[in-house]
Amino acid sequence: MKYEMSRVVRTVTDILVVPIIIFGIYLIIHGHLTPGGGFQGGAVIASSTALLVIAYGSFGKHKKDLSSLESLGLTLFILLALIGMGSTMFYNYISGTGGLFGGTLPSLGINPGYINTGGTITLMNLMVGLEVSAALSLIIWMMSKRSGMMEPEETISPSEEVEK
Amino acid sequence: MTWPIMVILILLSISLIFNALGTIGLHRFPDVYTRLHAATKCTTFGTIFMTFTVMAYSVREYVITEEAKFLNMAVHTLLALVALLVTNPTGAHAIARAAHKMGIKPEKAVRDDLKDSEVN
Amino acid sequence: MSEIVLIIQFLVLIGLILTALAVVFFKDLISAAIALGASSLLLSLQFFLLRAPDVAIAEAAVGAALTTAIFIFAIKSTERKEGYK
Amino acid sequence: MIDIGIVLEGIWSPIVFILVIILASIVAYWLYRMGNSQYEKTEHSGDPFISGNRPPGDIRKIHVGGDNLFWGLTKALKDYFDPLIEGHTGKLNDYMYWVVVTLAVVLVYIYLVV
Amino acid sequence: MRKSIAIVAFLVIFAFLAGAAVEMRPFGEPDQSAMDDHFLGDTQERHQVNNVVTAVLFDYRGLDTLGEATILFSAVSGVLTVLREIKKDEKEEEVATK
Amino acid sequence: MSWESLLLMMPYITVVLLMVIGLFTVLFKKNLIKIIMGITIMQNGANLFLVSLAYRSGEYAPIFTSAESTDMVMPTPHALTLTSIVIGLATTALMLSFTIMIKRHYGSINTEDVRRCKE
Amino acid sequence: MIDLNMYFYGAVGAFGLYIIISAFRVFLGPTVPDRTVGLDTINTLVIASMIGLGAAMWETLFIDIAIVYAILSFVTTLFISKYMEGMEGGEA
Amino acid sequence: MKRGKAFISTFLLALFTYLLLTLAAGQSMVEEAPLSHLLWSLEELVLGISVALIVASLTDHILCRKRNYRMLNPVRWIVMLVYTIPLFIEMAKANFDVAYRVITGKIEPAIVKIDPELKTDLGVTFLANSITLTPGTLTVDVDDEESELYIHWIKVGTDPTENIAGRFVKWIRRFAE
Amino acid sequence: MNFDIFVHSPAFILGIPLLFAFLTPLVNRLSEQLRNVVFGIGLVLTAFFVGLMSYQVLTEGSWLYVFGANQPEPQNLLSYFYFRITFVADSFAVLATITISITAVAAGIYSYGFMKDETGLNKFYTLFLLTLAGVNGMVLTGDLFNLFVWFEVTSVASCALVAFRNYRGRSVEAALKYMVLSTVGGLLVLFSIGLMYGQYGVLNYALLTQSISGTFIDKLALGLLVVIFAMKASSAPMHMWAPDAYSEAPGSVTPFIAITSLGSLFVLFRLLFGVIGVNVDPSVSGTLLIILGVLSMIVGVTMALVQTDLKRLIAYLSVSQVGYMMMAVGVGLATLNSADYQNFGTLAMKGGLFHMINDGVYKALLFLSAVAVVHVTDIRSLNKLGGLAHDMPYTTVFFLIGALSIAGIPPLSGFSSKLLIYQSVYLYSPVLAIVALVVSIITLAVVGKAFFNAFLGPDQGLAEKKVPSSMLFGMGLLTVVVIIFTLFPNLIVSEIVSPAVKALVGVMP
Repeated sequence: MKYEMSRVVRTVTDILVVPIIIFGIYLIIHGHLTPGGGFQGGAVIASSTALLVIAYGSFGKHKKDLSSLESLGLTLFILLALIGMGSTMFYNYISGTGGLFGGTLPSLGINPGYINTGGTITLMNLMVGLEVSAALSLIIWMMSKRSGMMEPEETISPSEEVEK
Repeated sequence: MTWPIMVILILLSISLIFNALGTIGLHRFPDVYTRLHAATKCTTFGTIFMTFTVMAYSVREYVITEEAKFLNMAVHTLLALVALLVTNPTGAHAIARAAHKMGIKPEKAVRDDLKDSEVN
Repeated sequence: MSEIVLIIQFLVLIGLILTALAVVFFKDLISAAIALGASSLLLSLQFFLLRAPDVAIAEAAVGAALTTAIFIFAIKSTERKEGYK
Repeated sequence: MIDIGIVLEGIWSPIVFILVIILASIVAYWLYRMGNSQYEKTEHSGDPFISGNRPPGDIRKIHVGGDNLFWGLTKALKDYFDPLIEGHTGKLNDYMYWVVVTLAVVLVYIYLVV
Repeated sequence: MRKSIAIVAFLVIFAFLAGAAVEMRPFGEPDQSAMDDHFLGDTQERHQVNNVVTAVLFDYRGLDTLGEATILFSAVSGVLTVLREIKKDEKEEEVATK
Repeated sequence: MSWESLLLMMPYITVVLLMVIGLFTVLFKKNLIKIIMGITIMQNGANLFLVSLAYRSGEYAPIFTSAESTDMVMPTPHALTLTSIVIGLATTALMLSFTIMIKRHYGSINTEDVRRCKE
Repeated sequence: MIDLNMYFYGAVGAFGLYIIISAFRVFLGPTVPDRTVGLDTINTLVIASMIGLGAAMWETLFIDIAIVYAILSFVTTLFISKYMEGMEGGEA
Repeated sequence: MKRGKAFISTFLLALFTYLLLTLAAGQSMVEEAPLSHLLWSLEELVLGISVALIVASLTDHILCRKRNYRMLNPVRWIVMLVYTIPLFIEMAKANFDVAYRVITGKIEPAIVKIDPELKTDLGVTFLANSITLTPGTLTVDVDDEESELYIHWIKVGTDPTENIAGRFVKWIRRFAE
Repeated sequence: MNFDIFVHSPAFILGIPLLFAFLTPLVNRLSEQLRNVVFGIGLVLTAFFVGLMSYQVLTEGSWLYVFGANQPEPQNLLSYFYFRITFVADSFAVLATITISITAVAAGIYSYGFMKDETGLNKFYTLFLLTLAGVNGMVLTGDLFNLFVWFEVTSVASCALVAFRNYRGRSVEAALKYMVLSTVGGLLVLFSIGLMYGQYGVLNYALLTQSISGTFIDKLALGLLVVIFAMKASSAPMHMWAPDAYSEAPGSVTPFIAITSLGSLFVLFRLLFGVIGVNVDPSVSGTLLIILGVLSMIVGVTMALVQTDLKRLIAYLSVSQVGYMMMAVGVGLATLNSADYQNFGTLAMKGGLFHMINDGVYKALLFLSAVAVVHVTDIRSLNKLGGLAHDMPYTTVFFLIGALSIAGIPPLSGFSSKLLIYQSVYLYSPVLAIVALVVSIITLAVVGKAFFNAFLGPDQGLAEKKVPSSMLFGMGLLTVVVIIFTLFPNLIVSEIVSPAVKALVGVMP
């Protein structure tokens, strides 16, 4: 069985991957202004991975990197939360301070949205996006490895016989 | 009724008609390939007209209100249109190829070059 | 104004129930997975109608792409037909 | 902090019990001393005593397995144990069945009583 | 027998859920919304953020999001654990049970 | 019951039906993947319930970019639903990977066969 | 005169009807590719409804969801077709 | 500098997408200027460029897998945009055709082979998708090495290569080859 | 900035295991030794913060930890503090977290020796810490949806732990059953949270307690919550997942899986006393608890009697022990609004909660020593085991202590709590006391059977290897705790259990 899909699908995949990733990143970093956020953007980025997996039937050897990325995102997330301990955990200590992501809205009510606001909310969006995209890619990677739809790696020992 | 509204309504009704045709064709055609003809062409065309409608609408609103969000809406609709144009025919092709690989024969087919090439 | 939104919701919800029933009664698991995909698609549309855009994006991403994908992987790695051999 | 007195609320006072144990062991040792002086050694005095008969084979190799203990009890209460064991089928649907049945019963109970 | 009991119990639960649907407050008209109104009014002022859902998700109920991410993390750990390779020669036979 | 009240009840009715359909699947279907699909349907029902609770008729999405004032639907259930969607995905993935391993060990994914742990 | 977004709501209502009609192809369709075609049609119709609703509600940002959906439904379609490519025999 | 061109093209695509997405979404750079809504704020530009850099460094091996940099030429983009007009006309025809067949049910399908003799992946992809969108034709399979396409034709006719693909091939040659 | 580490300890109890769990895969890329060290540090730090919180609660009184608030300790509780997620640091949470952390530390130390030969260990340690965090969050939280989240964390992580030995078909099967049940349960919990939220618009325990009035929907939510948490606490007749999961989990985490169900029991009590049960006529939910408890006791112990698998036997015993707690606390709940509460209800509550902390410890000891037997011999069947006392004297002593304690033999800690239960339950209904006594006697028979079959008899030379020292250390730690509980029951009851009863029954802070 061939593991790749047809030439048309592969070409369209190659073209679509970059815009999908950009779109996911757009959803993540505009999460505090528009619908979207870390989880949705991460899922969209992971779907680009799924697209590559399905079109080419193989996956690079980045499992450990993805796993580390996931842990890194979550570690930074919880550290961001723990730093707020000056007041309490999860206290938004950046918002309104004026620095990076600490901007203030010129007017309350309806506004077009300013990206340099939100404090820890924006940062946490980024961290969760990192974690979710890596995690969902790992799930896709691991499930596809066992399914027989992918190019077999050499390390997999297929032991399909049934115990009795 | 001013002419922009007329244009919007005409575009909208074209979209409705073609989507309806696609839906009917989905049930009237005998096999998967012909159904794909109906589903892909008609619904893609209808949805393209829906995006045109929304783009015309948002441009009109922008001209009236001068709010930036309507321009944003038009641009995003354009992006949705591009995404549709790229993905829909590719999806249809993938389905057709899979169906042929599964061994589903085209109904009432006169000739089948692909099948012959596989035999040889 | 609100009536027509309710009627659209009614149509979408009817479709949701029908697809959910189809998931249960299909013997072919891959068809059931397809029906499940259609179901979460309509659910996403319903979220959209209820003015929950964040949830709609999440449901679209999860229900449409990822859940269906992992179901298909699982069906491929196990067996396709429901029923006792 | 450490309360040595006997509390009548039902909390066991281990200090008292340790005293009782010491007392009991003294009594037991005393009884042992009384009996030990009249003990006579015979041929089979070190062997295990099972139903008065000589056990077959080498008695050192006899091993009483898990099925053998309380075999009589489970046999006698067959009508109780058999449905119970059969109830534990190991099927996922049955696990769900019990949850749902309990849920239904509890809901009806709450609805009727309150 | 068992199946009929299951169906009866199932129908009882159905009836209770349907009763809850009937008894529930009307759709679209919440009567108690103090918490949500507080969030809606407080978000822009406190966090300078437009999307209230994100503010609720990452600040007011940030712990929930931490838990959510934790669940995803543990699920991925679980998937990696369960689907990891089996060293067949060593570990295939089960520990003798019965 | 009038037509309009049925329209108004429809979201709750759908929620109940989805929950019950899922429960039915988990109770009576014997295929493990089918059972997991039933659980997914239940998740959909629960999510729909939460979002339906958030709706206030005729108001805006809880984002200040387009709303006119704070006449918005309630934001908390949206956050809760997002969380529960992620939880649903995670549990589904984990259960499916269990199923794959069970197929490998037992050669079947029917609950009649998957019962080595009993008594 | 009726407000313009009423027309959009009406169109979306019609799309809802089409979606239910197309869903019957998912239920009936004798082979798996037929069901997939039904799903594909529903996808496209839902994208159209989402775009229309975004315009009708004046919620600009709702169009994003349509884009996400357009991309992700493509992924789903590819997954199902990839599965079908490996299937033997087209029945049921 | 082996990755140079690939990096640049990925970077441009990423930046273009990002800017299109954030068009008129941020605050305007010049206050009170006409059409200032169309511009981007400084933050958005900086973010866009950095994001595009990151994405380009991560994924440049995907977009330019075949080391084909023809599309960097802006003239080809303009030709591609112009190409959408005949494509749109054909699509309109296609829909009336399908409408006719839906109503009458007159079909005589076949799968035919055509050979447009295109060389690049991009050209074949464009042709296949255009064929799928136009009257009575649907791409079923593509040969991996040659550019042979297998087309499901709803009303079979003579000279398939000319009848199906002839209208598009010369357009596609102009921008994709 | 006045940073008071005592006040922040509830957040640390949750945050430290999570942080170390997320760090473990990163550290694992550096070195495996370091990973083990990090795991140990995480466990010990968690226990340390539990100690800090306990000290503060028992000396200064309880407080609410509000996540994301301006100041750590709101002096005057404005109502909008309740809109955020709160953690309740009271004596009941102290009781729960102490039980959990004792078991966690012992099981963690035990794991070093037990899991040495397995692959994928970094995931194991990660999941261990995640389960710990989940259970801690579950018992500490004061918010309904947050409860659901930690509930799911606990189920997902512990199911993955059960399935850790994926080369055994049974392990995966048990994990799947456990997972399906907990997911369906979690969904029903989510549904009932939706019911509450739809009615009252709030999620905090304290705010809900004020507003719940006992409508039809409240009754439905009460039923759902009771049944699901009782199911997770492995109460009969929904206990069937428990023996599967307990017996198929990797041995060192078996007590930990048991602790998660004990955590569910803690949560069930908190919901019944603090949130919803008291508002819907407590005698009804009390009666429910008593019925479920009696069923669990009888079914658990009689099923244990016929088991031949050592781990399953102890698993069924733990089901029957859960019955004791449910019965005792049910008596307390049933008499809550009557004069009987002062007479014997509070005594029953004390017995039940004291039994919980006792049970958590000695059951862990019993499990760990049984697992040591299985580890050494690779045999679990009581038909084949025998004569191990010759080769494993320490394990024999540990098992004996645990067995006598679970059977309620007088000097040991199990007896002191059981005595409280008998005494108080007898006043409520003599039948219950008789049932409890009979079950206790059969428990003695069961552990006697296990001890006789496994350890006594002629030496058969089954022990292939030595018990590693870390495993002995883990068991020894638990034994020390059991002996402490044995020697100073009055101290434990007056210092930990009585405040817990007061915190549970009284109004929330």
